Amino acid sequence: MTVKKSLLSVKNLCFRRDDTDILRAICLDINEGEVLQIEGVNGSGKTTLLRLLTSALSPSEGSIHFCGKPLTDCRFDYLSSILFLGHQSAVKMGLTAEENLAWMSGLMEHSHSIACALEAFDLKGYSDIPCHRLSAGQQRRVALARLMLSNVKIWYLDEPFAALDTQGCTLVEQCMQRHINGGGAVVLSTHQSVALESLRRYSLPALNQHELYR
Amino acid sequence: MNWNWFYRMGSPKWFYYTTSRWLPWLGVMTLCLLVTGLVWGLAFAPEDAKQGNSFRIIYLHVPASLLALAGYFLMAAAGAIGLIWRMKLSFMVMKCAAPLGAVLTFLALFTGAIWGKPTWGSYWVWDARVTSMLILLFLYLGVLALQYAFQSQEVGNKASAILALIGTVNIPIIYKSVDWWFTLHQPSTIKFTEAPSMHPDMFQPLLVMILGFYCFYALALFMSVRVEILHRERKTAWVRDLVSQVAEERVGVNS
Amino acid sequence: MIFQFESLNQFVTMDGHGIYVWTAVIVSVLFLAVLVINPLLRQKDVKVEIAKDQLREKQRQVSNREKT
Amino acid sequence: MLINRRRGDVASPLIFFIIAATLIPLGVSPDPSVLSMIAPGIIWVMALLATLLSADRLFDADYNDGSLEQLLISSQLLVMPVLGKIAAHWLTTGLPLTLVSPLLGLLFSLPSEGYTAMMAGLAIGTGCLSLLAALGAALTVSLQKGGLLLTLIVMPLYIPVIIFGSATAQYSIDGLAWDVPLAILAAMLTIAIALCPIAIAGILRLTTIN
Repeated sequence: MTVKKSLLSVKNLCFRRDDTDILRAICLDINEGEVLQIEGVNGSGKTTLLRLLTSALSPSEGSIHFCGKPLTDCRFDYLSSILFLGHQSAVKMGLTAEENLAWMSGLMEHSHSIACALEAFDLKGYSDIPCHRLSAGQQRRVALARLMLSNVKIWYLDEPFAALDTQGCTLVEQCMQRHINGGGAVVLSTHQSVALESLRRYSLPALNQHELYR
Repeated sequence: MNWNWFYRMGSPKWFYYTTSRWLPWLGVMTLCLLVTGLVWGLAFAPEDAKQGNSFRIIYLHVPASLLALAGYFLMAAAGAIGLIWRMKLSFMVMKCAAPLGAVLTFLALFTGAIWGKPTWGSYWVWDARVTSMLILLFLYLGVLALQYAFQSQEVGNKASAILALIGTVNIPIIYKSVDWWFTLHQPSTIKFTEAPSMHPDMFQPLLVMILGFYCFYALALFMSVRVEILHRERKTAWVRDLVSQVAEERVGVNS
Repeated sequence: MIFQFESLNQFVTMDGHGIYVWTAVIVSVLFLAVLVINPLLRQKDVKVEIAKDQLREKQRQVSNREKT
Repeated sequence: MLINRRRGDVASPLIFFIIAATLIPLGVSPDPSVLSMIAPGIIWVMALLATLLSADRLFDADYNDGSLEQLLISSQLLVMPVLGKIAAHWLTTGLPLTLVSPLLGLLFSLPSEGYTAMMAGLAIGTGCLSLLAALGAALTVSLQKGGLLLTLIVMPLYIPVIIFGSATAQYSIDGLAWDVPLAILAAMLTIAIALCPIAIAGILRLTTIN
């Protein structure tokens, strides 16, 4: 087996809010062709960690290196090679599924066509219906169909399986498999177990439990 | 250049202990200056030829307005320092300066209104200065409200610091435009500009009062910042030690 | 420097302007006093609160020790 | 690129603008001489309230569905979409208000000399209003009850705009050179266009996530 190339390395990452530690001393590596699953109980900071990794938040301490360079030096390169899907799916209710995808992938470069992506996610007949008339699961599928359209290096998926049925989950897993086979990397936070090869787990410790309850 | 002093100044602990040494002196000085200035101004300064005794309100009105404005700039400067150097202490200063400034602005407006009644015949005149002062009050209230609207202390601090800075950029514009608006609507029949030169006998007590207000401002600001420090640094070792010391002393007295 | 009024009574009335001057003075002094007294009171409150917190923590530590 | 389809939103500030202005004669006096005197001021105050009313929805939808977060981490500069948003806001409030204002001028028996100046002033001035409103909207985007706070924050900043805006109309009615206040308005707009989007982008980074 060849040595996997490291894409992102995180050293001693801390995040504090109002003098309370949210994340403490996180060290992790994200390699090519690998899925990293971030685990942790509710409130352990999974979403915060993803936001730090996507540089939406800036860390209180520690450093993030992308391809060996500190993130602050290559922000543009980094941002154009990641994709983030959060709790909120960023689907515009007033637009149709097709328009939504065009808008979202307009942020990146095209690879497959939109129709293909929609077909893969079983949304073929719904492409010209405004999204507010779709069900929650279907809206989620629209958001996830973005994965088919992107050709960036790293995917960050925050709870991608929420509101999806088993078939949808399998689809997403297939997507991820294809992505890592192509040399990409996936970071996802979920409670579900994922059946994928080359999966690594990173568990976040539950911090300050007693402080939270006070 | 040695920047040590600057960073030391940013340490809440250092601030707390240094000001606790200054506070008594500052308190005594404030009291002396204010009492002297007030008695001098109210009783011993000569009567104004045109306005009679009502002009004596100037000894409260002018220092209050002066500090209201100066306080806004101080608040904005503290906010800027906090944003740039991420200094916690300067955010605390900013947070405490906001209510202080708002009260002073209100006082300036209030004394101005009372002064206006015997002088201009009405409590409220849409004079350029009065209007600007009212807008300043709104700016203060905006900063205050924004500060407390956020759940996170940090975000509230930064957001209100930005707002304070925007306000600072706008104050000259607002002032100029209000001034211009006033001259537009008031054909120069009455001039509210103050007498070009004040008699020294009148001016000296005013100077004392202004100094007294500056001291007062420092005193009140320090005191509320100290409370803020204790509140926010409650988990640090030095505050714990400080409080347990006080508690032990009290227990010692009781037993 | 001389006292400007002939009698104390006149000092209070100030030729009819007394009411304005004195309300201004009283209100101002009141507000300034509040600005100083308020932090003093709050300081006491905060200290008591912190002391209580510490006490609670100590008790919890003690009870934890008893459990083990 | 980013202008959304919100058809209903165009109408509501406009209707508000007209209805609220209709209330003034009912509350003050139907006398044309009184009305024509206060007309520029009333129209401007109404325009201000109408922009403010629609401002708190400026970033709201994007915040709630997470697309604001997407914009934050997109490789593009945040300033461009922000500018686009503001432009959209102006196109849906400022521009219709400007176009409808002659109608209100008619209702308020505004002297005929005032129309051109008033419309020119409104066109430029509402741009300023939109930019400043966006500033306030960015600051209050993550707050549930941001609307009232937004008003408090933005109102003082609006004052120069409203002074020079109504002065433009007033000047032309009085037969003075109304290009002076108009030029000042334009200057304010230029400065605001240059500075506000940058400030807003910075504020959004702070308030969206945290």
